Amino acid sequence: MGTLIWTTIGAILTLSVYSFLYKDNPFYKFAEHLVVGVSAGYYLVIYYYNFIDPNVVTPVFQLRLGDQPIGFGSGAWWLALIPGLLGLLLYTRFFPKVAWVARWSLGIYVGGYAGLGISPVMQARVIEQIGANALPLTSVTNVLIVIGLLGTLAYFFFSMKHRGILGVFARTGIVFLMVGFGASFGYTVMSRISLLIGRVSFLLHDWLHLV
Amino acid sequence: MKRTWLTFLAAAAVATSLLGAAVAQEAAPVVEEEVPREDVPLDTVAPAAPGALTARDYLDSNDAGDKIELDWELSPDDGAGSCDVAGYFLWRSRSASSPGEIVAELPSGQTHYVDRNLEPGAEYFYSITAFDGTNESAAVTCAPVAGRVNLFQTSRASILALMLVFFGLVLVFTKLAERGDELFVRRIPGLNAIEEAVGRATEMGRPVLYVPGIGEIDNIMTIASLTILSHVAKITARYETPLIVPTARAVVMSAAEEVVKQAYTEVGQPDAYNPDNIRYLSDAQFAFAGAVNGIMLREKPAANLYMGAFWAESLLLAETGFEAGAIQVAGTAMVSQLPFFVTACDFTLMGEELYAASAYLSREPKLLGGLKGSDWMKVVTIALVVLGAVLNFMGFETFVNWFRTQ
Amino acid sequence: MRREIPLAITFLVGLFMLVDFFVPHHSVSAAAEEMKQWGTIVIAASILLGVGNLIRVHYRKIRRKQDGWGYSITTLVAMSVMLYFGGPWGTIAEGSAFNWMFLNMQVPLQSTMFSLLAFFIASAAYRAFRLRSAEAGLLLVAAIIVMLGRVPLGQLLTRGLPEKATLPWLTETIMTYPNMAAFRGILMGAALGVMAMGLRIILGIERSYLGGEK
Amino acid sequence: MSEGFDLRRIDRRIIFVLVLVAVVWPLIAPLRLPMDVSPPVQNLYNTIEEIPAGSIVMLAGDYSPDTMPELQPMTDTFLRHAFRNDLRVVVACLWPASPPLVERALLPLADEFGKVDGVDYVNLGYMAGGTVTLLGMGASIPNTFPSDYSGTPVREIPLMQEVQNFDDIAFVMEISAGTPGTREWVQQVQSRFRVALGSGTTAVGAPNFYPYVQSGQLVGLLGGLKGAAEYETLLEYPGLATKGMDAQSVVHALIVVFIILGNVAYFAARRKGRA
Repeated sequence: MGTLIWTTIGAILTLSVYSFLYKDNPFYKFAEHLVVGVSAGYYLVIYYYNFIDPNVVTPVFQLRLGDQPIGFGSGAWWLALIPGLLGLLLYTRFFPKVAWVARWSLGIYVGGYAGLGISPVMQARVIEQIGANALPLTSVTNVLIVIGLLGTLAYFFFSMKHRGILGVFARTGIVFLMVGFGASFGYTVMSRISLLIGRVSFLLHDWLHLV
Repeated sequence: MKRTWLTFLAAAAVATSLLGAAVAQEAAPVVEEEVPREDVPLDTVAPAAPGALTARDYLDSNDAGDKIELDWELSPDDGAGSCDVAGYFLWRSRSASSPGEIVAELPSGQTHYVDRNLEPGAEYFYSITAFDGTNESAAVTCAPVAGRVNLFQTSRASILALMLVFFGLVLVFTKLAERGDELFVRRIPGLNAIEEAVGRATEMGRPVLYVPGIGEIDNIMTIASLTILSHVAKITARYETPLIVPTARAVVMSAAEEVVKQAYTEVGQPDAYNPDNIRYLSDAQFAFAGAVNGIMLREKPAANLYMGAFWAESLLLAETGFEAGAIQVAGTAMVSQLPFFVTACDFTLMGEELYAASAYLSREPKLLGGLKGSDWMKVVTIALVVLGAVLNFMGFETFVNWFRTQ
Repeated sequence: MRREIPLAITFLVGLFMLVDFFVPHHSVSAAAEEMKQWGTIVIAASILLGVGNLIRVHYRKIRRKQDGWGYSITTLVAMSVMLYFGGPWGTIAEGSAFNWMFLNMQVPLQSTMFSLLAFFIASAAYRAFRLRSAEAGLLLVAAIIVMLGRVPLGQLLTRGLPEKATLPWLTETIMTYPNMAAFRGILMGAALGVMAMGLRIILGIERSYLGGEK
Repeated sequence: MSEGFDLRRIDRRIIFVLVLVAVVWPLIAPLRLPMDVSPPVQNLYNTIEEIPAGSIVMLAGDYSPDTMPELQPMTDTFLRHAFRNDLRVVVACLWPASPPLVERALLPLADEFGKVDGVDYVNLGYMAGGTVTLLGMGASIPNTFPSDYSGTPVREIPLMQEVQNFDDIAFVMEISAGTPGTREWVQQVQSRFRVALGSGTTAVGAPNFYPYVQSGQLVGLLGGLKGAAEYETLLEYPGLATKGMDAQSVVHALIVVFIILGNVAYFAARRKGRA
């Protein structure tokens, strides 16, 4: 019985969302506002239990009692204070006099990830691609790959007008881009339809037992 | 975390392949062993101990000094003699006085092992024994050894080299630009479309919707989006057109607030800034998309701008926006979503154009210098691909191998 | 000072993380690892900023009785219920009310919204795939070939033709060569954009994300 | 551009309704569009067909609910195949979420074929450890899985009296959504104990395993919903996968028709505009 109630709730919510396809309506509005509320509560709780509690609260409060460190920080307990403090600094923006301090956290975060991102991107998307694309031009397909790559790169050339030889390459690039976009579009159709099949069989099979 | 995993996977792969090789080699003896299971009296004789064991720092300049390489000679009973060695136990200890623990159980026939995930620089004592399933031989030991810590990962030299070339190009062009050299940058069609879209929203007296993607603020696409947002906010401030910015990440929301507030102040319209229009909706991807769809249908923005990192929600937004009759301009470097933006929006900034846009919009020489640097890097890259292809064709593979990194 | 300190922090942290990639020394990677964790905590701590914004926007909507203020009550109630069940007196373990609400409300709602894409992908295809130009024609032809080549229907349509004229083979070929070449090009260009932007962030040239001067 | 009658601005809700019909209709009434069976699926089917009745086969379920749409039909069909041919089935899982999913397919099919728990089949449930568990099974399956999913000790299960290790298993079907999964089964079990191994994986994962099919380490492979549908075709029992593939085919064709119609309308309107 309990399962039936929950399945029915799930089915009604599912139909509410699909009603949006007809037009915006109270059912959709309700479903939309519901999921926003539920997910806000969900993430607040989950972030606390998954990140703040094990990595800030527990180490700081337990280590002073002489317990073993928990969480990923392997260092001293005061190390756990730093991220806690950085997190708190974000909230200085509500106090106009010290609002600028909030940028420290942002600076560390953005700067850190900017630095972190550069080298792997260089490795995976430039260096290794050079290795992968420096193909011996002995087969039609290899020639196709190299020309496509060079053409696309030429399309993204900003400091010259696309005329002459650059223009020829850039136009070749557009041809490859269009074929690529069309193919990706077609390729994605399949997975999107299977999502719909999944939901429809939930309605027909799990709820109505029709199939 | 990721590095640890990779190391783990690599270790697993090496171990498996070694074991696989050993199993393949030893297939015959293994089968033989099973037949006499009951007929033969219990084996009480231990196999002969393996020969000399040597341990040394793993000879690879890329490791963190946490690996030690071990070699030994086979036991005389392994594959010869009484032919009953089933494998070897490798023992490791931090002191000379105790044998410590078994760190690896290795198949017969193997004479090599790399011990991983050790404490860098610490001294270890190793010993090895042979076993036949019931009995273990005497242990063979070797001199203590410690891993040596390396300061530079040489297998990544090509990455560093090209990175320095790139940074050099960017800095040189930035300097040139600051000196006042005129740098040409071609028009990016999507950018003019942004201004037109905002202009039309103003004429119609309807708001502008700016979605900075659902990437976190550590995503460079999000940062580029905030730069473009600053530009858009200045236009809407001037025209006094409402600007709605829904976000999926709290930090992006707070950064967007700062960016928009600043833009309104710079244009001299600080009072027109409405904090209720910069909204955090939901971290959940489709809850966010559903709520943005609601905004499109109920607050009826005349221009929808999607700039930043998007995933599957891209088409959900762009189709609803189209149905609502808005002019739509998108910009993203997510290749998987580009086809959908290209088909459903009026204009799309593709890939690098998103990053170039921020430089183009500001017209600041420093940023334009970066754009020029990227272009020349493209020339370098193209040259390397072509050179590689030619050398590859001629049979020189060393050059290409330099670009196979770890 | 107010601008210099964060920029200096950004520069030092960014440079350190950049260097980390090339230095296998354990003390460097340990410190980098620790700092990455700080980042996740800063993000986790920020969620309250977002939820605060959400509450403020909906609360004002209700107080001013703006259009649809009733739905805003739904949002606030749903959130409060989740917080109640997940609070210190509740539990988030499997089988708890918190988990039930997540599994039976958020999950189906989200996956249904995701599945709306099946409809939208059809309407987008109908509208956008027009033979306006040669390029648009390529887009269209590639999409149709791949769409048909991925399902049994495509096999049926070209059954009996030589292998290199069948739809599945064409699909495979388009995906492996032109599609891959184009996407590699986009990714390479975008990578240069990312690196240039990253460098500008570290050097403090790009700082719009930090907001105002004051 | 002139706006005449407008197939170009057709209400998109008409498209939505057609898409919905195209999905629902094949689900309710399977079309059974003929399907070409690819060699890896055919091989898998043939191998199982050749196993003598009464032999013991193993189903290794290593997936979770999120990949159910693709993989559950494979579990269904394999079990149906095994029961139809009077093979006895041992289920063992390396993923904690798998046993209830397999159970969902197992119980109704056992009912349908009149099979008895503990005699004709047993669900040993989940065991943590991944690769280590696989190696343990190589030495002794009863020691590795000391009790079945419902908690009955293996020594009290008649079927398990005949199962010591992989020598007693005629065939292993691995339904895999990731790691540990097909790769581990090939590397740890197939290459050591030389057991006949077949696998069903997600469409995304399948290309990684084709090399194993070529080398013969996998006797067959089901890739995604399509692979599952081909298997169902061979068994002549169209289930969820066949219906799903029918729906896929119909929707894809429908979209192509939309595109063509859209273009006809576009050119008609353009000609009118010119005249």
